[in-house]
Amino acid sequence: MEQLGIAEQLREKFPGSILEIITHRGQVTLLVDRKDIFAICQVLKTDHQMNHLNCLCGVDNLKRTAAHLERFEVVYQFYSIDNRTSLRIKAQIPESDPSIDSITSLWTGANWLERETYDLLGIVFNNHPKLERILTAEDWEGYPLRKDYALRGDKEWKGLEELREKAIRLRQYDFYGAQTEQE
Amino acid sequence: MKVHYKPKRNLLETIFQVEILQGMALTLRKLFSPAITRQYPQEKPPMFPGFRGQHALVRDSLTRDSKCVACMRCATVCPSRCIQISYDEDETHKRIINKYTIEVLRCVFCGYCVEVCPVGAITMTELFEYATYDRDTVFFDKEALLDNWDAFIAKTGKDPAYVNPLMRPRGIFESSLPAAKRLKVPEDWTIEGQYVGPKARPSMVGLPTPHTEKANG
Amino acid sequence: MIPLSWYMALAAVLFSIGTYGFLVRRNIIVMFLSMELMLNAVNLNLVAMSHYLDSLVGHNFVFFIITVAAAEAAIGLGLVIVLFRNKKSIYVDSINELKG
Amino acid sequence: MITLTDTQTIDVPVQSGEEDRYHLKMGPQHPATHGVLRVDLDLDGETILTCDPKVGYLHRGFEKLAEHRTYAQNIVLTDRLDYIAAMSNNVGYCEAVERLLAIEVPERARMLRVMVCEMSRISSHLLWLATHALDIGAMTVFLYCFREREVLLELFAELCGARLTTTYTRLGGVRQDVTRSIMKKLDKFVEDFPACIEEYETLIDTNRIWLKRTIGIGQVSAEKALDLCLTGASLRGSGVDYDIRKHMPYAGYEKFEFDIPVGETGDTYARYRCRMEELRQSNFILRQCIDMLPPGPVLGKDAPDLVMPIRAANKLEVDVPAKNALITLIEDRDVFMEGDIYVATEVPKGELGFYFISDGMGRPYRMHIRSPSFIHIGALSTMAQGAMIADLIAIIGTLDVVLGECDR
Amino acid sequence: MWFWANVTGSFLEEDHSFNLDEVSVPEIMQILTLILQIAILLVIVLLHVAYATYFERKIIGHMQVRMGPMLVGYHGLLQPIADGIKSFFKEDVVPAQADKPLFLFAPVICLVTMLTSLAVIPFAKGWVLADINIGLLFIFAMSSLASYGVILAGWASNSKYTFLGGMRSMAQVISYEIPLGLSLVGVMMLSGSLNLTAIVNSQGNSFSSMYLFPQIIGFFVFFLAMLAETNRVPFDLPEAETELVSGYITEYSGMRYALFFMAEYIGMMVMASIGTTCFLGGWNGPFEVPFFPPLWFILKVYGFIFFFIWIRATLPRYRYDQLMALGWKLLIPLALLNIFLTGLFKILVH
Amino acid sequence: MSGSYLPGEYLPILIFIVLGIAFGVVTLWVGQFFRMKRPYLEKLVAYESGNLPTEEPRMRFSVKFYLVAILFIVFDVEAIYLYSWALVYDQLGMFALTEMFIFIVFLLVGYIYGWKKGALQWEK
Amino acid sequence: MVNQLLFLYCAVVIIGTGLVAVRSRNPVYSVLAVMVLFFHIAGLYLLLNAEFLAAVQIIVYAGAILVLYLFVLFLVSLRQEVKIERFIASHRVSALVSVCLGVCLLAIIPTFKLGAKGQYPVERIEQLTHTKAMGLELYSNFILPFEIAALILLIAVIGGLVLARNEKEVKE
Amino acid sequence: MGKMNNNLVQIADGIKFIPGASAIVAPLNKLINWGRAGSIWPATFGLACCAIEMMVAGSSTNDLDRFGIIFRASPRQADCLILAGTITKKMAPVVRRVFDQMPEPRYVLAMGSCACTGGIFDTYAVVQGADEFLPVDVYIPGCPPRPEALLEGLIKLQEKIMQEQGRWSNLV
Repeated sequence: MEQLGIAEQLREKFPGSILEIITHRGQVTLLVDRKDIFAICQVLKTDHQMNHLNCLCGVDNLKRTAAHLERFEVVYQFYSIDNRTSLRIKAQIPESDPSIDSITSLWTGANWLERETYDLLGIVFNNHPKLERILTAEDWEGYPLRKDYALRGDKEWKGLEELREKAIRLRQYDFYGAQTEQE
Repeated sequence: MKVHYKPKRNLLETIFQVEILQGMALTLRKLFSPAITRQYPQEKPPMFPGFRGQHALVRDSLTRDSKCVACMRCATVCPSRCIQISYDEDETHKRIINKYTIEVLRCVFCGYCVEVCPVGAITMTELFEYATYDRDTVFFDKEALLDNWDAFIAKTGKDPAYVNPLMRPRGIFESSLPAAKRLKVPEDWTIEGQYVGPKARPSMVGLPTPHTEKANG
Repeated sequence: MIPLSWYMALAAVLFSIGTYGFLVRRNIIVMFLSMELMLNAVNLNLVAMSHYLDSLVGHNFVFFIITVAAAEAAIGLGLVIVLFRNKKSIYVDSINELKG
Repeated sequence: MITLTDTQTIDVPVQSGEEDRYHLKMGPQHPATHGVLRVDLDLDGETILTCDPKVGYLHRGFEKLAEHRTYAQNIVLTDRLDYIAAMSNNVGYCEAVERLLAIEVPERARMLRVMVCEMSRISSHLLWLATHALDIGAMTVFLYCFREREVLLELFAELCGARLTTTYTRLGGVRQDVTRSIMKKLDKFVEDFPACIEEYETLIDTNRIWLKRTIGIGQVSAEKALDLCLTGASLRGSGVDYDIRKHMPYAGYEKFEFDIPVGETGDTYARYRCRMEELRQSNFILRQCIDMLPPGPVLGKDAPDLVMPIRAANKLEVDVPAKNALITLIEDRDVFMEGDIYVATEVPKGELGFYFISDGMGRPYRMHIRSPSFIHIGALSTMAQGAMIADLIAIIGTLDVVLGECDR
Repeated sequence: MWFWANVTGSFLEEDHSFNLDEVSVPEIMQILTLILQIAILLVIVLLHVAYATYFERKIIGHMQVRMGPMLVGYHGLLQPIADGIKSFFKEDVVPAQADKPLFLFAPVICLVTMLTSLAVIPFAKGWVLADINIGLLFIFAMSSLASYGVILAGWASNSKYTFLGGMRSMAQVISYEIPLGLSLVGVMMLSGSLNLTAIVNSQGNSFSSMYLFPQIIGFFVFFLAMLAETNRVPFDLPEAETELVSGYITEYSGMRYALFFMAEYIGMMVMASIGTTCFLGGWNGPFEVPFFPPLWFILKVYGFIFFFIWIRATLPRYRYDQLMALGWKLLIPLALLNIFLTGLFKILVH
Repeated sequence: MSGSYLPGEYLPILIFIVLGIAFGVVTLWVGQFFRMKRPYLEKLVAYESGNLPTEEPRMRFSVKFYLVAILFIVFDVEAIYLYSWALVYDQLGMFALTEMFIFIVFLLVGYIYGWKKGALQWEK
Repeated sequence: MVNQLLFLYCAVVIIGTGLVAVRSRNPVYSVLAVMVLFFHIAGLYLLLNAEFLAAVQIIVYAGAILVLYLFVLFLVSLRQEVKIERFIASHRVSALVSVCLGVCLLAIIPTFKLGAKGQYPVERIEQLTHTKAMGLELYSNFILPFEIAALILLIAVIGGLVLARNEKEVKE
Repeated sequence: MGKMNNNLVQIADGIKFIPGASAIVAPLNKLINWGRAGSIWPATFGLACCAIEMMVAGSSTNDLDRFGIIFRASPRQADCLILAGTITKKMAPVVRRVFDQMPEPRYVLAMGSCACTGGIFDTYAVVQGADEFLPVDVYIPGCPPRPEALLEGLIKLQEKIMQEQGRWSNLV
């Protein structure tokens, strides 16, 4: 299989950092260590024509236990439009230091995906041009996609609380609100 | 396939603004063609059986009550968790519902509850006009849901014993349906009477799909 | 019938208002505006006199003055822009610094 | 009257700096930003110096919510992803889950999926054309497009009971079979549609104003487009032949004849032309669907029930009358195996990918949605640099973004 | 005062004391009838404005295979009234940061300049309020003043969208004023007058003697410039909804907004009237209408307005720089060419 | 010595202006009594697409508007000359044509200069 | 009498707006005051039978030159103008100077003598219309100034463009 | 109308007026309400899925223009805010601001489940119902409601407007 070939080649090139090669439903996944991630992606892009970055996302492995699994992982899915092969790479990130190198200089499109991962999971991307919250509000607290974050949020965002107070304060200016207030 | 562009205008066409004139001719033609507007409050849109509108509990024509057996499947399957049921059990372990509410304003009208109901108790009617001034009037309890059914029957003039074939999910094998749901449906929805393309090749049926091979684990 | 002197008096007052503005304001744009006022005072005089002289020379003169005023505004305000660019200010005080 | 006290100063503008730039915030409440996109602009006159799109105003916690719902319930969520082409999302999601859980889909259902996919592609492209034309000022095209779109939406309503949020697919098939009446209406639509495309093109295709507004605007080269991770017509407009329907066929697309239109120049006009050609190709595919729809069931024999067990080992407790009612309980099957999968489908906006991790429960452990709109909006700042405000509007229009999908 | 006595008495031989009998009773009556006439005209024009919006909504609606207003009154005939009532009773928000006096007065400037232009338009033979010799120039002057209302609205609102919209609109209006003026120079040369009545009269009675035919280039330039001056599609950039929300009127609400709206429609009517007078032979028609002489004039003006609406239903919108380029690079040279050709033509004919 | 014949002709215009202003002001003023007035700070904040305005809107503006205005002034003056010229063209004939031709050529030099310098070019 | 009233009205407005223009803190208000002033000067021109000039006054002065002023004001938009002290130190001196000037000018008015009459009495202008009369005069007797005006305008264009475009070239 | 035994008469909660004026006020009230009901201008403000159905409602098939409804881009000219779609917490302050900027009288339509209650999105990021921070006038159930349902909601709103008393002056 072509994908496996690429995986093998990568294993030879980066002997220390490829932890495992998994095949599942015809898709090949490489479990890698985070330290060489930028180099691996660069090799994939230049040597193996993996010119299309399908997907980049983070995973919180808090409720999953298996060998090699750290608390977080970042998943990269690559596709070569010319060779029609795809490959998935999972970089393991420990809980103690949730950070990994950014690949924004390889794919400009990765910029926002990394920001999103930072926003929702709190994984820091080194050398990222503008690592800010993107989907949630700027002053949001907590990282929603972490498994220890409740579905309805741990506590109310203070922007909404302000808004509720404002709404109550402004009710006097509202036609019907003013009437009920008078009563 | 490369996209192809229309040929460039020549000088004469440029001077006489041909393409603009063509466009204007089109709009002028439309000025005199009949409007497709539906005069809504007087003219209702065509509704089809199976439209996912207002909820209702079917009023059983015999017991004058709901058919619900409190199996909780609808409450379980509801993605937006808008159905609340509580029940008591009598001596024969038969469940008797004492509360059945649907918070319509939270419902997403996916129709799952209707599909999974084993007895065809809950249904979605073709009514969709029930905007309100407050939230409470559309917080339906059991009585309100039964009334919805009556209103639906009254409005569409259907036989009170009418059962919407929607209650039975279409395109599912007869054998895998619960008895209460083995309703007669229009021929179109049966395997025998279904629409088949004129050029359909029988050989195509039953081919394995590319990703059906079982996982090696 | 309006006497010519009324026009001339008005023009004189307008002219001195223009002078006042020109002397008093530091904002170059308003100084230019004051100059326009003076020009208009002159124009008014010209037209009025022409009228009382049954002549059109003054009218034509005003025509040219307006032309020149337009040109003046274009160039003058161009200068203001240059000044603003260099000094980030449109006050006459800052022009002094241009010398150095 | 209003008096500003110390406590009331929150909403009062502050003094600006000494910069040469004009900062303008467009959106979230702005007619041209297709919903709730916000774009912060730095302008020199009308020329954009920097463009900073801000998203997240429609972030609904989709992925988190999906982790708390079963696979079947999540189909409902996918409707609300790209709400313009809900069918495509349904199909994309189900294809992914079926592949993850190894569920077989009958041939007829697959063909129906292709059919609804293409119908929703047409309706999505029509909406794109409508809003794009409206942004550029051609308001009549907007209404003409909605006229045809309405036909399709009513067909959806007849097919599955809802116009927009269809929830049509099921794991292992589709919800309902088509009827003759639907096919007849669809046939008529397919017959008439090419003439409608002609109509839109009469109004804008060669119109000099339209050409001026689109040619050379928001130009991206093929390399740049790949670098920006663009997909769909935005990528193909730049000349890269990448369409998942051809590259990784799903739902039986390999059985259909159709072309992938590829542009050259990579500007707004090329993308416009690509989508217009795609309309024609989709119509062609629809024609083939009508002709070749095979007989058979629309739901597979091993399709899981909607009421999926939360945990495979821990069956749902069901009482006696209900027990008979279960369509297929899957306790005997090894459905919820662990593993992960990435499956992409070609939705009207581009590549919609679902990345699943299953941990053996009835719910996805992690569901990531690779939404094309998110990435396209990310590319906006590059594409809009040096353009003018009006061009920005045209570029937002041509990228065909849906905020529901972008923000999730 | 010594000064005034001195000045006035010194060299003016004529009697300069206030002459009270200059103003006689018939003159006052005349002025009163004039005021009445103007008031009637105002009412008619405002009604026209109201129904021009109705006309526009109906026509555009039908061009877009829909109906337009239907439910307020029979076939929506009372729609403009309802809109007016609503606007009148709507709260009038003056933003806190706005420059209040200017913000309040800008719509009035817009409206008054547009309204005043109507005074010189001959609706029929003798149906003109002020038959002045510089009729055409007066209209140019008024339309150049109208742009003050626009830019002041933009500036006074103190919001970014309005400011940008105001600047845009100002630049657009002044840019297109030149082609508008130049395109009419040909007409002035042919008729030898700036008086609108004289221009109509010089076109004669017959269809073929309309200035439309000898001045076809001029008409083309005029038409485009007219569209741009009235901010209509494809030149509706100052209010381009998809770019600048509502342009310079973004901050205006209620009646003030309605005044802007009226000004815009009156502007449309004024421009259409100029087009009618200068190119289409004014009130002249195939036959005389006995009781209502302005019929032909009104029909022609409505023809123009229909054209405006038709174009709005068909065309997309220009980009700002393209709009400016069109005005400066195409229309001005064309207008100059037209003048030159007209001059040559006249010399050759003589 | 001469009287003025004009004001009589312009009287309707004056009345028109007065009536127009009266109409505008009166409708707005009378309306004051028939409207709800509920101003509060949040309502009076300047509109910026639903964002809080964070800076002064009247910032420096592009110099291009100024360039347009310069060209406009010049052409406006030219147009004024043309108007009076057009009326006497019949009397003066060929002579006027050449005269004006030279005039326009002068201006065209400026126009072409502006074109070349990019004053007519809005973008960059 | 009506004419005189009109004159007085115009004169009052002119002086009033002139004072507003030079004293207003906000330059935009100055420009607007000047606009009103020009409008009334045009009114005076009408009283003087110079209708064409009145139109020119409005079209060119109010419609074009003041627009330029407004644009430049917006271009350099300085709201601080409002905040800084209004007048320079020699305010009183300047006021005195201008008042003196005004008084002098007014004082010399009585000495003014009208010269020889021209050939355009009111009747002739009325019959010919003012515009035509001016045109005839302009295009027959004032050819040279006319062409020089073109030259001045040319220089204005070039000068204005060069001044304004400066920055871009420096940057490049 | 209330009884005329007091000097001031209560016609609705908290609204009083002078009895003699009732002959004028009542028809005026009716007229104003009629005008308002016949010309509801909603702000162009789409949030999510429902916005598409809102657009459909404005398209040829249903044609909101029939009711005199045209969309205005600026909230200053709008009478009605159609909340078409999910209101997230990040968006809520914006929605409130747009609402605040609308002049009186103003109405709010919550269209669809998400705007009414948050719908399926019972998550950390979504406001559970617009009435948490806005006075909602009409709720339209559906996900998304059919365009006709929106029309029905608007008709309901018109009915509500027609029954209003004295929402037009501070004096009354």
